[in-house]
Amino acid sequence: MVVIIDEKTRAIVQGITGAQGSFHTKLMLEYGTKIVAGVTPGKGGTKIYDLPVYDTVEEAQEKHSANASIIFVPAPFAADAALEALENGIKTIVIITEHIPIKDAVNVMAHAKKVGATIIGPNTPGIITPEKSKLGIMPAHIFKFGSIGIVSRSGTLTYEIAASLTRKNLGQSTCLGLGGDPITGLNFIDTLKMFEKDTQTKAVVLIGEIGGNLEELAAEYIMREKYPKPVIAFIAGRSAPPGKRMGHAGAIIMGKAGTAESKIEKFQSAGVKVAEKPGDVAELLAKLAI
Amino acid sequence: MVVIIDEKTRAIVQGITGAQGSFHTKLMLEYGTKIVAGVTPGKGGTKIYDLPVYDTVEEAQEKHSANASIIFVPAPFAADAALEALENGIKTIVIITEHIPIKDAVNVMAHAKKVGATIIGPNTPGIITPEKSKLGIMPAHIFKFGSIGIVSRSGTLTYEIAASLTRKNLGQSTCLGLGGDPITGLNFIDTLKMFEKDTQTKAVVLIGEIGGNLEELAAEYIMREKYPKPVIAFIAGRSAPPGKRMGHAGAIIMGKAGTAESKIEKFQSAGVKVAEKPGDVAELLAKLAI
Amino acid sequence: MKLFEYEAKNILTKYKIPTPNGGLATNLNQTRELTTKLKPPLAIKAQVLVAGRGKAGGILFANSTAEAEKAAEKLLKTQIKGIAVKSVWIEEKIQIKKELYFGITTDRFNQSYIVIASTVGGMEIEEIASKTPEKIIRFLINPHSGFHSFHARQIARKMGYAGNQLSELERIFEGLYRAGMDYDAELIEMNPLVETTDGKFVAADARIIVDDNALFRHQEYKNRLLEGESELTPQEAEAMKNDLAYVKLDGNIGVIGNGAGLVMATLDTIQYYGGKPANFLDIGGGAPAEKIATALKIVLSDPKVKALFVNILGGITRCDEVARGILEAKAKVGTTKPMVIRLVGTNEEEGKRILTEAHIHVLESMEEAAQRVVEISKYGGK
Amino acid sequence: MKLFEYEAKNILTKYKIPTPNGGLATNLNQTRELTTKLKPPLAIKAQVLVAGRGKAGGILFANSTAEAEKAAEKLLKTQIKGIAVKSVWIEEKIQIKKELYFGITTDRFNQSYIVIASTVGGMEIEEIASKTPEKIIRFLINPHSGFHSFHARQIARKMGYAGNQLSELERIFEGLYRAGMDYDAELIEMNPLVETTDGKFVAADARIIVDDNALFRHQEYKNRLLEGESELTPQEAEAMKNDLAYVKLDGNIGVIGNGAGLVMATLDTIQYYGGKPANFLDIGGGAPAEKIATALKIVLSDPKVKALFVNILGGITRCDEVARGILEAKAKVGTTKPMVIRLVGTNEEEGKRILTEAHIHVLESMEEAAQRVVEISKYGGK
Repeated sequence: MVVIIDEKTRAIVQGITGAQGSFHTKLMLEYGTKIVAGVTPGKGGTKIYDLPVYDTVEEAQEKHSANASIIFVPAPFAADAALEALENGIKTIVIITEHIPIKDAVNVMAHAKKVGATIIGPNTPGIITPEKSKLGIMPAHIFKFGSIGIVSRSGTLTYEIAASLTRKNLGQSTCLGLGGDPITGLNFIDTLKMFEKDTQTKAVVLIGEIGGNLEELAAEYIMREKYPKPVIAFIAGRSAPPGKRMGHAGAIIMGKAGTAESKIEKFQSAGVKVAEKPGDVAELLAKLAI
Repeated sequence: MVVIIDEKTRAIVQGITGAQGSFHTKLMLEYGTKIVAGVTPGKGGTKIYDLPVYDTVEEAQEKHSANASIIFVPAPFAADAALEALENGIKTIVIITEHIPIKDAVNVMAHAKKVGATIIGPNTPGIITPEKSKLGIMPAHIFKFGSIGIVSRSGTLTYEIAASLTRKNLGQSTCLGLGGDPITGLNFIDTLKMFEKDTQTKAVVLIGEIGGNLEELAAEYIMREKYPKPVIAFIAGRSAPPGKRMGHAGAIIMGKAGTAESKIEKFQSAGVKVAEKPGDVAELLAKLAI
Repeated sequence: MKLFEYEAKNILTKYKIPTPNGGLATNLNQTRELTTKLKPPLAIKAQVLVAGRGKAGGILFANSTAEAEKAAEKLLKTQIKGIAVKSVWIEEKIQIKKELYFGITTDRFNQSYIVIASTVGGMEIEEIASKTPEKIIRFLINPHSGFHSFHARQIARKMGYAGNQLSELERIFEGLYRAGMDYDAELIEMNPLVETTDGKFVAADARIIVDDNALFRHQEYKNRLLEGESELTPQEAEAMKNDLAYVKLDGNIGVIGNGAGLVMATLDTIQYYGGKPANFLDIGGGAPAEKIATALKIVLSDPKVKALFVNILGGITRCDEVARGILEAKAKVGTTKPMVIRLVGTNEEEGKRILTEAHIHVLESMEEAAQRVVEISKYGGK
Repeated sequence: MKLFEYEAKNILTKYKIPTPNGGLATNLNQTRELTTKLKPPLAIKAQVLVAGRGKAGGILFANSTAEAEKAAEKLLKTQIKGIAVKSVWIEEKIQIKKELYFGITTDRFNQSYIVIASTVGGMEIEEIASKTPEKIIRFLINPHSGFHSFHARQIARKMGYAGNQLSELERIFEGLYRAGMDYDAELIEMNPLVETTDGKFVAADARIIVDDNALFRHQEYKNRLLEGESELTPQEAEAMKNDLAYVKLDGNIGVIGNGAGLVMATLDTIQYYGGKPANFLDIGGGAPAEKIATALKIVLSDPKVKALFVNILGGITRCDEVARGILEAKAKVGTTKPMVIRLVGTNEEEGKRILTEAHIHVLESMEEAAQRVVEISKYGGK
């Protein structure tokens, strides 16, 4: 078993005809992901990589009954696309789009909760189950199938760490980016629960960053629930000054929860080893001898 | 058994300190209704008829755990009051207030549906189970306990017909006003279902009027489901010209469904006797010999 | 409250929905100014709220500026179904490829708003629904989630549009929904929504009915309504000012009652006995004597009224207040028109006493009273 | 995007939330005009976005019109934490009985908005939360149903208010929620919300941070931001124009990378090895050569920068584009500042080839590169 997506996942791509959408559809197809159709309003009836393009998710669903969607639609229209996927019965939605307004994201998450759907992102590199399927934009060659689950709030930093794991022959069960925005579908606790149930996953790497208190809550959860699998954490932003937003809409320190110190301290008191540099994660994992 | 309210119903009055609210609270108390508290924002801490008045339903519920509310709050604030009752766990709400905007009513009904609450009204005289309990503004002395269920879209016309029934010794199990507005909580079908289950009710009087298609839908329901209890209908507005609103926000004929002829025809083809004048209802009932 | 076409079109424009180039004129100068800016052929449309305006001669066409001015001048002197034309809307004629219908109204049974769309437009939606029911698209709006762009696209697709036209309709439909919500419309429709010969979409006519109960949120229209700019009879205007529900009808029996359902049933009963009601007037619940007096004055001021029927079933309304109101009105108006009073319910005895002392006879049965007033209307009073 | 106090107060006024009588002045004439309309004692507040404005001397008080003019004149010549004061807000001092806090922000874990209220106000909410946690009221807003008047009353009651005060707070809280939603505020707060000695409520200070990602819905602020009216350094302004995420820091090592997390980790690693980053600069994903060149120009234009660290992990971003961008920038700026380049991932070989041919050394390990750049920043390049 792996987390959220596998070889049977049948996905549509919303915004398939855009530059990003078409580029990554190609890469996903090459990786083996089962993309069954694309949706771009106004481009219905055309084809791309031999995939049919529809004006509406409704029509795509009538013909393909997909169970996942990956969204590349521009920010002002992305929430509408996500709601469209939700209303048409799609239960796994990856929102790659960044710069979605908070108000729109709140609305999307509320609807997802109501219908019991899983949203990954927005502003995420997506999710990959190495050598099986990917719904995302990550460079696939740096990943390798194995037993480490990775969950992260950041994109390239995940690649950095995943690549260093792969180099040390520490393969990954599933790597998932929560997304860099303040409001995202999944949080660390949701993902820890998934990794707990997943028999393939032997240890979890949690890549956090400054801003918000999702890392603190995850640390409390690990401690409270006596989380049964080893967790290694890395927190970006130790050197960040308060009040300045570091790129990600989420990465801003306001208040004490939110600082790297607060997060690191909480993880350490929950028995979670925290790497000082990205390169240290693989070493800490190697010491676990799993 | 009787419908919706009985002697055990514990109600609060929202808008209890207003002219209408206080006047009818007194009458309801005199009739035996268990009113346990009142709510008027800004009047918290005062008393009326020995009942405590609170600023919020939340506080009233903390102290009294009511299961019903009757709302006399002015139209611009009535939807807020209904949502307040809903969010604080009250499952039976009678909205006496008239002139509530449609958009507000739509919002209230959607929330009621979500939490499984029953809304009577808005713009209703309320509900009475004669000689037991009333949540409403109807003159109680014209009602008498018995076996006829009455459901109506109009107030005084209900009194007119109920009084004529009472005069002929045809008592009522429960009399309920759906409300004269285009958007109301209950419809005729909902109420027919309740009367069907109620062993006290032997026959149903359905008082409709022009506008909308709720009567037509009820007629179809009676025919389709072979409704097991006799139904007598009266439709007000035979003489109304199309396009003119007759007092009730609901009473306007737009399109064919909506005319008195359409409704009468549908009822007759469903085997429902339709009275030509209000006074004829009692006669038609008497002929049933129930 | 029905909005004028020009008001509706101005709202649509605010929501970036294309309408024909045009403008409003109330006199000849404005007409001239307007027509110089517009490209003939033009349509000149009387701004009246009566139904069937077109068939009644309220819409004229002109192939030149001069013709347009003449048409406007003519309309501004005309009455359409008895209503004087105070202003005309002049707009460029559009090249019609197809007429569509798109409207949003309330769905009582589902307690929500509903979109009704059709690839057949230009006539009343009821007519479309009965002539080509298969061409009607109904889309129920979930009140929790609202109407989103993607819903608009789904509807546009079902109407057979694709590509840029789909995207254009998406914007128009979504805009109309927002306009409807923002203005508390119980009905908002574009009929026809025209697909032009060059594949664009234009709302050639628009109708908005604002929920009267929401006018407190739309003061601009409330004021317009009260200022009497709309087409109310003197009685209707007076009733509105006094918060009385009054509707003018064609007969000669004035009717006053408490409760819309009871008053409607009263009209029906009068008709049942062969009489003709002159009006509907509901005094509402718990009216005090002065309000009842005002109601009587309004009904009696209608010269067509030969006899008056007051039908009160006192619940919240007190019969003694009603009796006092009747006497007050009688004294002020000094009417000699015959009255039939039916008065039962709360404080019935006191009400009867007051009227009997003033030599006004009171009946108890609605049927009996109706029969009596019909008789009087036909053969005169006692 | 942080709004100025005067912008925030103007928004509050639009939502009928009481604020002290006051106005904005950018020069002495405006100051005079304003002060004649206001009743001393007055507060004169520098309109700058820096935190801790009060402690930094940005707020002055005056007991007379003359004093107020002097204070305004003084502030308009001052810099607050290095930021020139371009305008002052002058308002009447209010009689404080109690200082409250009321704000709405986002709750990440619950994916919603949350109200935070307290009967202790006037200091940073974090300070209130740590000093008197028992006085903090948290109210999560259900995104399906929103924030209604009754929620406002529930909060007001929990704050200990009743009667007219409860109704007054209801209006203020509900208004603030609507303002926050309408303006896409990620934070909107009244701090302090003052209960005056006569029992009224006034928002004495207000703070609004508009969600940058929603600025497309608020063109007026987007324009204001781009016009540079806010307090950006030249580098920050240039970065914003070019859609680059740039943050000025205190050190001397310029940093450029792709991806916020990676750039942050780069800064951390530099610090770990004893170096001091001069900035954060994220070129985002898939940047073309020109954008990378612009990024280099921005960082190199900071005179404090002694050495540059470019850290690229190519995913969507192509290493060859990065290499070309570096050469382009070098050619245009003509810099002699030492650079450390770390380049791995998509098209890595081609990128390395381009740079090596231009005699720029490329490293593969982030740690190694960080150590190298720290060394250079301390002891100079080779």
